[in-house]
This record gives sequence, structure tokens and C-alpha cells, in this order.
Amino acid sequence: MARWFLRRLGQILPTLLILSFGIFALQQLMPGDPALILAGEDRGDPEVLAQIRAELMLDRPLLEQYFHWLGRVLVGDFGFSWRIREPVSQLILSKLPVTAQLASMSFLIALVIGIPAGVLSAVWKDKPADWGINAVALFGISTPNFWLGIMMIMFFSVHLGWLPPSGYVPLWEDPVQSLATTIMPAFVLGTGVASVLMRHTRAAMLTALAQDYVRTARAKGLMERVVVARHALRNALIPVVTLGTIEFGRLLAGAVLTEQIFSIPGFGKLVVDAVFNRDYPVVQGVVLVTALIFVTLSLVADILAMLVNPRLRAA
Amino acid sequence: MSATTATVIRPPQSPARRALSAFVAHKLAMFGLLVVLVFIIGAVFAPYLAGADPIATSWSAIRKAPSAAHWFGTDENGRDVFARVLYGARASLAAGVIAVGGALLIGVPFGLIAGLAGGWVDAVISRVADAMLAVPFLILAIALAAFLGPALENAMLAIAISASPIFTRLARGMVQDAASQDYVEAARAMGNPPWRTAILHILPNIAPSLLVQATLSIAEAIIAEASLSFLGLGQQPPSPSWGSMLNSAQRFIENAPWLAIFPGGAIFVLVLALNLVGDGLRDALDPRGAKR
Amino acid sequence: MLLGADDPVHTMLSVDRLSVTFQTARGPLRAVDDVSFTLEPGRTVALVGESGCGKSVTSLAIMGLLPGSARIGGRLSFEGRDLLALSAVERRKLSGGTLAMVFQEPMTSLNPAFTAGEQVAEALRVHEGLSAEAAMKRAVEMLDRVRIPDPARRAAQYPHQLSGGMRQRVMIAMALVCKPRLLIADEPTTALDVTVQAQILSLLAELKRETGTAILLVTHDLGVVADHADEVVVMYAGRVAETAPVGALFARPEHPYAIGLMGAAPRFATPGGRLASIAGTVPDLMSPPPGCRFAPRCPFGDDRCAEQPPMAPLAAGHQVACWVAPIA
Amino acid sequence: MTGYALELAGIRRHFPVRDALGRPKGAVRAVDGVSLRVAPGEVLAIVGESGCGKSTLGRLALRLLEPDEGNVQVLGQEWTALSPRALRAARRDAQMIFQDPFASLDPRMTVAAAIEEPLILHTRLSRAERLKRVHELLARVGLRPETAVRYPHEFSGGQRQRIAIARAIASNPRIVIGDEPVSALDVSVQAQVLNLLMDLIREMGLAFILISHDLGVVRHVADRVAVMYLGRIVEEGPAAGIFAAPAHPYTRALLAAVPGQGAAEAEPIRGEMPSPIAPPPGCRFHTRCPFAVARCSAETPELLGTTHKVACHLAGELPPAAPFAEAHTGGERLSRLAAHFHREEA
Amino acid sequence: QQPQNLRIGLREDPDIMDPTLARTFVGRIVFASICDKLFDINERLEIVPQLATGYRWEDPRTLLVTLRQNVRFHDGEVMDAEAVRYSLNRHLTMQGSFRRGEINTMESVEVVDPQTVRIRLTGPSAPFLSQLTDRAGMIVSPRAAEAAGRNFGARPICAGPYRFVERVAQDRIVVERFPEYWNAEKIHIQRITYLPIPDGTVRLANLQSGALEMVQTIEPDDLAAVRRNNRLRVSISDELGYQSLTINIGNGPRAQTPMGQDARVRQAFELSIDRAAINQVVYEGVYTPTVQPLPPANPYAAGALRPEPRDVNRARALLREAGVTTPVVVNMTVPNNPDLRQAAEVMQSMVREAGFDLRINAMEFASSLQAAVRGDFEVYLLGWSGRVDPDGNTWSFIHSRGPQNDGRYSNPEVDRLLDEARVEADVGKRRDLYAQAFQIAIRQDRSRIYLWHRKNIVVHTARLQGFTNVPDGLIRVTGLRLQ
Ligand SMILES: Nc1ncnc2c1ncn2[C@@H]1O[C@H](COP(=O)(O)OP(=O)(O)OP(=O)(O)O)[C@@H](O)[C@H]1O
Ligand SMILES: Nc1ncnc2c1ncn2[C@@H]1O[C@H](COP(=O)(O)OP(=O)(O)OP(=O)(O)O)[C@@H](O)[C@H]1O
Ligand SMILES: [Mg+2]
Ligand SMILES: [Mg+2]
Repeated sequence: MARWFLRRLGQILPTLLILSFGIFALQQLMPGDPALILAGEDRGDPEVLAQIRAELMLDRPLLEQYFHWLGRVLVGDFGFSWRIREPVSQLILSKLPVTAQLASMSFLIALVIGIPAGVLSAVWKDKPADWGINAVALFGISTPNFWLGIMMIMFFSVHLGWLPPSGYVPLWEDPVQSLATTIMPAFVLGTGVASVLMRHTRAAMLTALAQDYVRTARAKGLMERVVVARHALRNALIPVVTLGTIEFGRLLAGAVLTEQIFSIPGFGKLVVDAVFNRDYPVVQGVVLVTALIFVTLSLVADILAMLVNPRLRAA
Repeated sequence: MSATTATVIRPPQSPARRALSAFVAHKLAMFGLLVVLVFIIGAVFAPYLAGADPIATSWSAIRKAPSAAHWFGTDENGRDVFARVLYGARASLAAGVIAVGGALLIGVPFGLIAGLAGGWVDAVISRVADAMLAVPFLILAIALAAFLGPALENAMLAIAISASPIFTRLARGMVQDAASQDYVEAARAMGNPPWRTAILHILPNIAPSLLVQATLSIAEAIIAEASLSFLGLGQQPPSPSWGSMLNSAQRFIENAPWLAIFPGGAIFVLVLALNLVGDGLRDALDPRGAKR
Repeated sequence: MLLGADDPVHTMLSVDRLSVTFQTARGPLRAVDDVSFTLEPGRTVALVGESGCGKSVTSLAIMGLLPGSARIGGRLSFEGRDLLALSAVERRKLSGGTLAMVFQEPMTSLNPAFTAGEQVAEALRVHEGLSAEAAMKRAVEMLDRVRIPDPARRAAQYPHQLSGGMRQRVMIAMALVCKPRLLIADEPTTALDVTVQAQILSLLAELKRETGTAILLVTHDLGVVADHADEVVVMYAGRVAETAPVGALFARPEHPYAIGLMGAAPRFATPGGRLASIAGTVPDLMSPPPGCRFAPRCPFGDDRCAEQPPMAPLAAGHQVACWVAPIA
Repeated sequence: MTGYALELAGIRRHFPVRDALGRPKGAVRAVDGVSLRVAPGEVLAIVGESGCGKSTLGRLALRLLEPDEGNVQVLGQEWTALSPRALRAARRDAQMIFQDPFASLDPRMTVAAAIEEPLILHTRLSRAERLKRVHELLARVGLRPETAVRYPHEFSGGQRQRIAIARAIASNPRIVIGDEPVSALDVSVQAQVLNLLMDLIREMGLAFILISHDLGVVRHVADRVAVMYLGRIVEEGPAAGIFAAPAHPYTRALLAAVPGQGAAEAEPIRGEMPSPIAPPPGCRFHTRCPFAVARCSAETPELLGTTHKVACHLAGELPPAAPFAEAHTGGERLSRLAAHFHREEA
Repeated sequence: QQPQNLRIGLREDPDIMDPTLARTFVGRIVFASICDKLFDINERLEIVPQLATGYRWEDPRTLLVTLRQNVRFHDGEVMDAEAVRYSLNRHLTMQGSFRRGEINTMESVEVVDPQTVRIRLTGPSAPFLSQLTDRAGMIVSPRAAEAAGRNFGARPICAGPYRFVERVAQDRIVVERFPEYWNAEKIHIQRITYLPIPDGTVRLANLQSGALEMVQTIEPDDLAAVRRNNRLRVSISDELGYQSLTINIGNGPRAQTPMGQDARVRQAFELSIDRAAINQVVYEGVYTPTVQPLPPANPYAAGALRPEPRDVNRARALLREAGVTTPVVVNMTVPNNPDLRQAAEVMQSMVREAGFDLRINAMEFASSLQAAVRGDFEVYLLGWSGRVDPDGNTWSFIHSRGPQNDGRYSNPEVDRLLDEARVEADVGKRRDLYAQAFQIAIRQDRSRIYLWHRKNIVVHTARLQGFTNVPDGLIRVTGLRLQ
């Protein structure tokens, strides 16, 4: 196990290195002078701009900047946000719980909707109920998040006044309010993931239901409910678990537009604002952490797959 | 031995034709295809169908609700929303098709190479693809669009690049899968050089799965274009795309909801239709659906 | 084994004019057409025929496991009860308890997500209402009876950890654990090596001796039939071509298809010589030929074959559906 | 020059195995030191239980797999030393037929294209000449030339296997390896294909290696038989000799297990083949051998003998074996009636 | 009475909260509650004392400022002349200071007595005093600033009515009433939370649903909805700035266009647009069309300079006169805001009639800014938030050495006039100088096309009282009260 872990870690590192360098290079190629953006509307005089550039090492060659940054990261220092001068690590740490909460809630919503819907539509394949479930699922996939988000705000906050339209209250400050602020974005995100889960659960269930062992289960005289829920679903969930973990990773990696719409101070918003403000240390840090989360979760996905799939578990 | 070959005399049926007939039998998929075709026709013949110039402004008819004169109403510059939705289909369809075409062109060759070459070539390509997948799509697309400058073509390119690792992965996996198939081994046993095996035997056989993924990716690309437009990185004014229409409609969601409903509905219907087509294709091309 | 022998005391299973039609996209497909035979306790009836001739569909019809797209005609009675008239609940009580089935593919017929023991125990819990522990205990005993070495350890293993022969034994244990009175074995050994096949078949024979279970053995291997069946039903394209006691069939096959089938088996031919190869292919059941279904491939046929031949008795328990039979 | 069509010497191939997590777990000793010779015009059958390494041996013989050790000589040419390019050219002499007729034909190539491929690769024929040859080949395997434009899925299993055979003989090979070429087929179809194969072997003077687990088929077709157990050959000799007097206990068990010998009551051989990852020491069969003695678990027996070779310490000492029971049913009447079914091959 | 909490929606997240290093406009809104300045401005744009009690020009280069007594910083330190000296020097000398450009005419600060400082300038400067009404006039606690160094912005300590409590980047900034504030009796609200909500629709939705009490600004097209809502109040004032088209006249190769090279073409362009119509279409007629950088309320505005009516025929004639082939292709860079894009689209259709082919290049802001500085543009549509002193709206943009003169317009006469106006203390004379400069730079050379002055549209709940809308768009907290 340890060796396997090391091998996997051995794969993560190059991925992260390639990624960080790629992002670095991309930043360098991106138009927009960070010093100029930092100077704001007043621009400042050229001397100030030069000072800023020197301070941020923007006048150095790309590789020097990169290795300087890398050297710092290796000792756990992600640098400071150029724009608000907070340490990037602190920014990331403060956004992580927000995003984690949002991602978890969306994922929960996705699970609660997606999996039963997938199972039912597989059981009712080609019946009107199946079509209905599929149409709703596809609605989830095909509605841009920003659009659904604004619609929900207009309806639930402005017209009905039930939910706060945007913003975020931390869970530990006021749990009820916290849920109220995150339920809409979580729903917007969750429906998309629910659709994906539903479609995959359905496919996996259809496959599972066509398997010989389902027939064996029926031959034993089991009730259809038991056949579906125990024999078919248990197997259908194997691919869905892997997929679900990856989807969760994508939720964690930042729900860019949704956070933007709902002013949720999470990862996605952090990084988008940072890109637009050319706040490169933040971009760099967030992308790195995001990628780390992502690859870690795909590791977790493998481990989970191992847990649910006896074929992988027992060597 | 004549009786042995007495299979019913039918015109030869290529796998593609067989898939086609299976597809045609798939009602939902045909419906989806019909919708897509309607959109394509609408886009291609927009000049004849629109009945109005999509960029002709009219200060006397700003944000007018749908009426007989303007079926979908007019927008904030007094332009006919129906015409803009039709013309917008051009941008959105192009965004989808071209971006996914690009993603295929970028992604598949790398996937083929990685899958066939193995070893360090595979490792490098896979790691780069992983790295790209690990960056949230919009971030990558935003960075690329910012780098390339905002324009529909660049948005397409950005979408293409960020969608390509999926195809690399898919192609790589399928190539490795196919490489262990008997017919590939048979090709080798016959004395086929590797490149010939790859292009003649493997590629045609993985193409259907790529096609299915492509239809689904087109749907995603259309939404991605909308999202990039929402951030102002897609189609440039005054030319319409559904995404940019939705984007500017946002300001008027209270006063002029039709500005959002029609492009939003168009996205929904088209993406839905593409998904249906993709599903149909998957069923039609599924080897398990094939008669043994 | 006589047709129409409907003495309720002796006839365990009677299949009477069974027909099964599938509603397919291309139209109705009659997979089984007018099939009749009976099965007595403690006997083995073999169902033989080429792939696609309807053997499995017949077995599944008896088990009530056909998909919803199937329409069943005729009568199936088990110990006097009409199987087709059973309610879902009654049917469930019967399946897995009194009626059990072993499937062809031991690799896929076991659920990969449950241990062997769990799968064997499940039927006990359903049919005998045993607790989990009690059921598991019985399951382990059953695994031991089907000669799985170290049954307690094996019971805790997943199917993928077992070899093919072992899995088939688990399948058999699963089928036998509730002491069924009728066991349907659908090609139980086709996927196995000859040595393992021999083990499994002798195991089945032994169990039959001990419990008096009736067996419907589906196979396409005439060797297996010769060694293990009491009576044989030869099927062709959804219909019964010939039914006979096993000795009679091998001594004197009457239906041209049965002759062709035996002549095609290398086991029954001289080494290096020509094998009988039945020309053409099995008809498409969607549009079967009119009259005798074997007629287009039959070297013995004549004008009468344009009509469907009736099942005609030749000797005790030996019936054949052929105008030409008996052939000299 | 040896005069053999194919000569394998000391071939060994181990597959490293990893578990689901990619941890190495040892090696499957799929083929563990096998030497064989096949003369032109000879049919050698390789028999054995599933997983004993038959297919691997076949693939090694054609260098579709690289052996870890040992040499392969095809028509006197040392194949193990050929460059990839030279190997590709040499492949015209040695072809393969696979077990699964559904998997071994590219589903997206017409029959003509599939059969034409070896001609493109190995001959300088013009397109028209190639097409003519394709039609000849189709006719040879009993398919109508019109079928050339069809796709594999439009054919039945037997027809597909004929196509695969036509493809295999297209380049006029001297050696053909059939890896279970008929086991996926129904008996009656199997008979058609076997008849065809035997005709071709005779006509073309092919050296044919038949890999099979069906001893009925082997008995019918093979001139010589090699019995494999866990990656090794345990017995090899003329078919008639082996079936009449199997020398190795494993061969005996294998023959005895064939159904249809009225052996329902006989006690079948115990146990299953051990894992090829950790084969038993000494004679690999000793764990299941009813005759095993202490020596069997300690010492590996050599394959000894002249024409009929056996790898067993007790080779000379065992009681005489019951011969393979030739089928007794059916008899003369069956042969006569069955002959009516040959007519179509006239 | 329960503690009052005021939630204000901002259009973006402020940058660093250090008066010396801060740059953004929204940052100034937050500073308005935590950092008092030496001076402030009122609704009439008059300079009024805040931490100072008065000032006197000893000579055109020496300013004497008297300070308020008994003022304390949030850390309890006393705000005195020494603190003022420290803060002004910090603004002037700290590395990376963005204040330096604003007060670089300052030579030195002397402490005269604890309540008086003397500021010496390198030369006469009319705008200098007005700079002290903004961040350059904010006084920080020397002790805290010294201790925190460059990280002062993480926890700013000033002498404003509220003290900084916490900041969660991109989420909120919370400030709390400072009981020892010198004017504490006029501060009624206990706590203010500033919430950045970038999306205009969502910002308004928050206000409508009662999740905010106030928003910094809304779009004109939402005015109608807000006015219908009787629980909301709107307060509109002219902004100090303007929006204009910067034309590349001499910045690199892209200046080599008819627009860049021929004032007649620019005039034709200007004549072909109808500002009032654009204002009507895009901004509901709320904004004020203009042709000059100074809003009407500014005492230095050139009253005679009014928008010319749209005249397509003359525009065509001018193009003919200029001898250019029509359509004249004009590429216009537009930052990616929905309203600016729409305005550009309207312009596009207007100038088409006169023979221009206006191509819109909507660009993400950071990229557009860099492009403008590099001269990689032909026409650039951009706004300026404005300064109280006319110099802040002019010199930088039309003086040949102006740092924001992206089009590199250069006319020695204009330079001279602007330099003179800079040191002219007399209001009347100064107004004349600007009028002359505008006459040349705008009417004659058409160096820029000024479009309109926006409005600060502040919306708040009817429960909030005491809000005065000063044209600088800041939200002053003194006197605010929630019912
Ligand atoms: N669910 C179904 N829908 C449609 N046709 C079916 C279905 N199941 C079986 N059939 C058809 O019924 C016919 C008989 O099938 P069956 O499985 O009984 O054959 P079999 O004799 O068991 O063959 P094998 O030896 O291959 O198992 C075949 O033609 C098959 O295609
Ligand atoms: N590419 C491979 N990688 C790892 N192990 C392999 C590979 N190919 C074959 N093996 C293993 O080698 C052993 C021998 O396999 P082989 O396919 O030669 O057996 P076989 O005798 O042909 O069996 P069957 O009758 O089932 O076809 C098996 O245990 C198999 O799992
Ligand atoms: Mg079957
Ligand atoms: Mg094999």
C-alpha cells in the first residue's frame, strides 16, 4: 500500500509542477500589466510603476520568477496577494471552508436527487416517467449556472423574500443563516451535478439490471425491490462512486460563476477576481491548491472505488 | 456450399449504416436531431428567415415586448430579438462545433500517441492532460481568452484547448483497450506496421465513442461560450450570440424578461436536443446493441 | 415422459404446448413454439440443440424469469399447479425454494459485490426466514456439500477470488440450498474445463441420487447427454424435433436434424474423416420457413415437408416430428 | 536447415502481475521452457486446461509476444533475431486464426478489405489482381464472391471464421496457428469449419498448430499431440498413440474426463489447476496426481522419449491406462445417414 | 434601542485598506468611515475642515493648517501635529505610495505646535489643498503605522468615526462605532458592514429583499424599479468625473489613422453621435451629456462649452473635406461593461450614417488598460471618476506630459494654459485659463470626445435617514440614522 501511495504521489508531483509552470507561463503571456492594474485609476507615475515592478519581481526573467516562487512554495510560503496584501495561504485557508461547505451541500443535493432519479429512470426505462426524469436532468445540464442563479434570486429572494439573495454567513457564526445563504447556490450547483449523477446512475443501473446476476437474484425468489436495491444498485454504484468523487472535486475546485453571482467568498470567486486583477500570487496559489485537491480527490476516488468494489479490494 | 451463404440479399450494410438505421429508430434521438437541424437551418438561412437585421437599431422601439411585429420583442437597442436569436445560433453553433472540432484535433492525436507509444511519452502526455484537467474549466478558458483577446474565435479556441484533455484521455484509454482486441492483434500478426494499425484499424473503431463524447461536448461548449460571454469574453458586439444576449439581458431581467427568455430557451432546447442526439448515438453505436 | 401423461401423482413438471413470443423492434419473434415434454421426480431430461434454438427461453419460462417483452402461451404445470397462473408472491415463494436454477455463466451469474456465502445464504433467509448467522451456517454446510474445500474461508470470499469451477459450485450450492424438487441447469458446465466439467456433473448426479431432485439439463454437448440424461428433448429452431430415452436416441436417431447433429460431432466420427456438416444456417425466427423448419437444410426431405409434421410416436417414449421418419 | 516448418526451443515467457493497485505480485509463468517442432504438412495439437499457456505459446511462436528466453525458427529462419521490419515481411509465411470470430475481424472493414490486407502488405499485386485473388479465396472457403462487399457483422459465426481463414491463407503461408479456431462454434458449424480446415491443410501442405481444449476435435484432426500443464509440456507424441495409451497421469485424467464415454460413475480427477503464479515445485501435477510419490514433489521430471515423450518420473511404472473410448453409439447407420449431409461439399 | 447595523453593498471588493497604498474608488467609500482627512468637501464641492479646523496660505508655497483638539486615533493615541507630519511624509516617501503623485509638490512639513503644521511646497499649487480632502489628507496613527509597516492595511488605525473590526476578503469589511470619535454624538449607527456584490442585478436584489440597507450605486435602468418601491429611497448627484473617448493621436503606429491624424475626421465623428439619444437609450436619460471634463456643478466648468447638435450632413461634408475614403474604419476599445458595450453599440449605429465603420473591441479591463498605455488602440472608451479640483480632471489627460494622456495629445499652448491654471489661485482667472485650454484641446483639436457625466445613484432603505449625496460618490456616515 505504501508503495502504491508513493507511486501515486510520484504522479501527482509532476502534474503539479507542469501545471504551476503552465499557469506561470500563461500569466506571463496574458496581456495586462499587473503594476498598472495595481496602480488603479490614478495609474501613478512611471517611477511608482517601476518600483512596483521591482518589488513584485516583474522585471525579472520568467524562469527566475518561477523558481523564486517555487522555492518559496516548497517551504510553504505562497506569497502575498498583490491587491490586498494578505498572505495567499491565509486567503486560501479562509476560503476553503466556504467552498467546502458549498461543495458539500451541492453534492448532498446532487446525491439526494441524482441517484434515486437515476435508479427510477432505469427501472422505468422507456416509460413516460423515465422521459420526464431525463428531461429534468437535461434541464439541469443545459441551463447555464449564472442564469439559473439569477432566476432563483429573482424568485426566492426578491419576489418571495424567503432567502437572502447573496452573501455568505459562516456556519459557525449562525448555522441557520449560513444554510439560508448557501442553499440557493448549492442548489444551482447541485442540479448540474445531480444531472450528471443521474445520467450515469441510470446508465450503470441499466447495465447492472441486464446482468446475469440480477437474473440469478430473481431466480432466488427475491422481491423486485430487493433485486433492484441490493443486487443491481450495489454494483451500479461502483462507477458512480468514482465519478461522484471527481464531481465533488470539481465542486471544491471552485464554482466560478455561481460564486460570482451569489457573492460567495469561495475559491472560484477568489481566483476569478485574481485573474481579472492580475493578482498572480493568488491565481498561482489557488490553482495549485485546487489542482492538489483535484488530484487528491481522484486518489480518494480510487480508494473509494477499492472499498466499494470487492474486485479491487482484495488482492 | 451455396446454401451456407444464403444470407438474405440485402445491400451491404456498413457499421455506419447499421448505426444509422438504429439511430433512425430511436425516436427521442430523431426528435433531438430534428431540433438541431431546425437550429442549423435557422442559422444558415437566418438572412431569409429573420425578417429583420439583427444589428439594426431602432431608437423608437427599445425593449418592446413580443408582438406581431417583433415575435420575440426588441432588445435594449431596439433590435429584433427573433433575428438576434437566429443569428445568435450561428455563433453558438459555431462555438460548439468548431470548439469541439478543435478539441478533437488537439486531443485525439495526443491520445493516440500516448496510448500507442506508452512509456515516457505516455507519461508526459498524460501528466500534461491531468494538469489541464485539474484547472477548473472556466479559469483556463478565462486565462486563455484574456491571453488571446476577447473574440468569438478566441473563445472557441480557449474552449477547444480546455476541452481537449478529455479527448486525449478518452482516446488514450480506448486505444489501449482496442490494442488488446483480437482484430488488432490479427492486424499485427498479418504484418501491419504500427502506424497502419493505428490509423486503419484502431482509429475507425474508437471514432464512434469519440463522436458520442463530441455531441455532449458540443452542448457543453455552447454553455461555455455563454459563460464566457457572461464574463464578456465571447462574441463581440453588436453581433449576437446567445451567451452575450443573456449577458446583456441580465440588466433588464425585471423590465424586459423576454430578452433573457428567448436566448436562454434557445440554449436549453439546443443543448437538450444535442444531448438526446448524443444518447441516441451512444445507443446506436453501442456494440452491445449490435446484432451478434 | 409420455406426452399428455397428466397423472398428477407422478408428473412433476409438465410443459404443454409452450410457446414464447418476444415483442422486438423488428416485430414479434416466436422463440419457442409448441414445445411439450414432461419430467418426473428423480429423473434427468436433457434439452439439446444448437445455439438459439430456444433451450434457455424454455427454461426461463419455467422459472418465470422471462423479460416483460415475452408473451407466453400454452400450459406449464408443476406438481399440478398452473405456473402461469401464479401470483407474483406465490411465484417468489416457489422460485429459489422448490424450483431452482443453475445458470450457464458462473462468471457473471454471481453478484460480484457480495461474498459467496452471502449469496448462498440469501435464499435461505428469504425462503426459510433464517437469521443471518443461521443462514450463513447452513450456507457454509452447503458449500461443503458441493465439495468446496475450506468452505468457511471460501464463504467469505468474493466471486472474483474463486476459480470458474468453484463459482459454478457456489451456483449449485445456491440452487440446492433450499432443497428444490426441480433443478434447471442451463448449460452448467459449458464454460468449464473438461476436468472440472466432469467434477460438476458427477456432483449433480450424486445430489440427484441423494435427494431425488428432478433435473432439466440444458446442454449442446451430446457427450454430456449420453452420460447424464435419462431422456432427451432435441430442439430445432424453437420446436421439438425428437424426444427419446437417451439410449434410443443414440442408438437410433430418427429426426434428420438429430442425425446431422450427431454426425457433426467429431466424437462420433472416424478420425480424419469427413464430418457431417448441415448445410446452411439456423432459420431466422422472425420469419421461419413454413412447414418443417429443418426442411431447407434437410437432405432427406420431400414435398410433405412443406407442412409442419406432427409429433409422432415411434416407440415407447420415442417421438419424432418428421414426415420421413423412420429412416432406414 | 532443419527441414521443420517451425521449431521452438526452450521458450519461456513470464508475465509480471500487479494487483488492482499496481503492486507487483509475482509473475504468471505462462510458458515455462517449451520446445516443439512441427514438420510441413503436419497437424500438431496443443491441448490442456484453460490458463495452462496454450495461447501464449501460440503467440510466442509467431512473435506476437516476445519470449523471455528461447528461440523460434520459422522455415529455418531465426525469428527471435529479426528486426521489426524484417519480421513484418516474414509474417507472410506464418499466419494465425483466432478463437473468437466476432472479435478477430475488424468490424469496420469489409470482407474484401480484410482479406486484401495481407495481399497489400506482402505482395506486389495490382488492385485488380488482388481483387481477383480475394474472390478466389472467398470461393475457396465456400463463400460467394458477392459477399466481399459486406461487413463481418452480417455473417454468422461459421461464416466469419471462414473469412478469417481466407485472410490467414491469403499470403500463402507455410504455417498456420489456429488458436481454438472452432471452439466458439456450434457443433454443426464446427463440423463445416473443421472439414474446410482439413482440406486446406492437405491441399496447401500446411504445417498447422491446433490449439484446443476439445479432445474430440483433437482426436479427429491432429497428427501429433502435445499436452500442456501449467506452462510445460507433459506429454507429446503421435495422436493415435496418445489416445490409445496415454502415458502421463494428467493426460489420462484429461481423456477420462471427456464426456460420452459412459463414465458418469467414474471418479473424476480431484482439484483444479494450481495458480500459475506459484506453481508447485517438482512435477507440477503432483498435487492432483493419484500416483504421486515423494520424488514427484522434489524433482522436476524431464520430457523424455523419442516419438512419444513423457515428463513423468513414474512413466514406465504406471498401470496401463484405459484407452480413450471411441464413440460406440450411432454406428454404421449413423455414418451412412450422416454421409447424406456431405453432399453440399461436392 | 437595539444596536443599529448598516449594510452597504459595494460594486467590487476594495483593495488594500492603507491610505498610502490604496487605489480603488470603493476603497475610498470604506475609508470614509474609518479615516478622517484633514479636509472634506461638501455637496457644493467646497472644501470644509475635518481633522483640521482651518488653513491659511502664508504665501503661495506655504500652507498653515490648524488642527482639531482632543482627537484620538482608534488605538488611543492622540492625533496631533506630529501625527500629521508623520502621515504626510509617509504618503510622500513610502515605497510604492500612490499618494506621492498627488502631493509631490510638497517639500516639507513642519510641526509648529501640537495643533498647527506648516506645509511647504516646491512651488505654487492650486490643487494641493484639494488633495488633502482625499486619501492624501488621511492621518494615520504613527505608532500603529510604524509597528505594522507595509501591513498596516490589514488593520488600519485612523481617526475616523468607525474603527476597523474585520475584513474577509471578497466578503465583507466590518467597522464599528468609535466612541471616542471627536464628533461621536453625530454618529448613530453602531456597526457598518460593507459587502462587495459585483453583479448589479444581484446587488439590487439584495436591497429589494432587505438584505442590504444601502447600495453604493445602481444602473440607471434599474431606477424605475427602485422608484416604484416605496420602501426604497434614491439619492442622485452628479459625479465629479466624466466618460470620454480617448483618441490615439500620437501614441505609436496605431495613431496613423484618419481619426488619429485629422481633426476634421474626429469632428465628423463627434458630430455624428447624439449624446442625448445615447443617454436616453442606455442610461434612461439620467446622465448629463457633456463636451468637457468638468461637470456643470464645478465652479471652473466652461459654461459656454455645450454639446453641438448631431449633424450628419456636416459630418459627411467634413469627411469629404478630409479626403478620406468612406467608410472610415474606426476600432474602438471598450472595457467589458454591459452599459459601455451598449453605448458603444449605439454609437456604432449612429456613426455608420456619417460614413464610419465603427468596430467594437470589448476587452477585459486589465488588458484594455495596458493596451491603452502601450498605444495599442485607436479609440478608447473609458471613464474617469473625477477630482474636486479641475486640475485632477484635466492636466493628467490633455497635458503632453500627463501620465494618463494615452492618446499622446500634445499642444504647447494647451500645456502652457494648464500649467498656468495649476498655480493660479484666483477662481475667475483660473476658469478663464481652463476655458481657453478647452477651446483649443476640445473644440479646435478635438483631442478627446467627452461624452457625459455619470450620476451617483445611491439607493437606500427608507429607514435610513440623514444621507447627503456629495458628488464625489462617497458615503459619509456622519448623521446617518436607521429608524
Ligand atoms: N429477450 C429476448 N428478446 C428477443 N429475443 C430473444 C430474447 N431472448 C431470447 N431471444 C431469442 O430467442 C431465441 C432462443 O434463445 P435461447 O436463449 O433460448 O437459445 P438457446 O437455445 O438457449 O441458445 P444458447 O445455446 O446459445 O444458449 C433466440 O433466437 C434469441 O435470439
Ligand atoms: N498479457 C498477459 N499479461 C498477463 N498475464 C497473461 C497475459 N496473457 C496470458 N496471461 C496469463 O498466462 C496464463 C496462460 O494464459 P493463456 O492465454 O496462454 O492460456 P490458455 O491455455 O490459452 O487458456 P485458455 O484455454 O483459457 O485460452 C494465464 O494465467 C493468463 O492469465
Ligand atoms: Mg442458452
Ligand atoms: Mg487461450
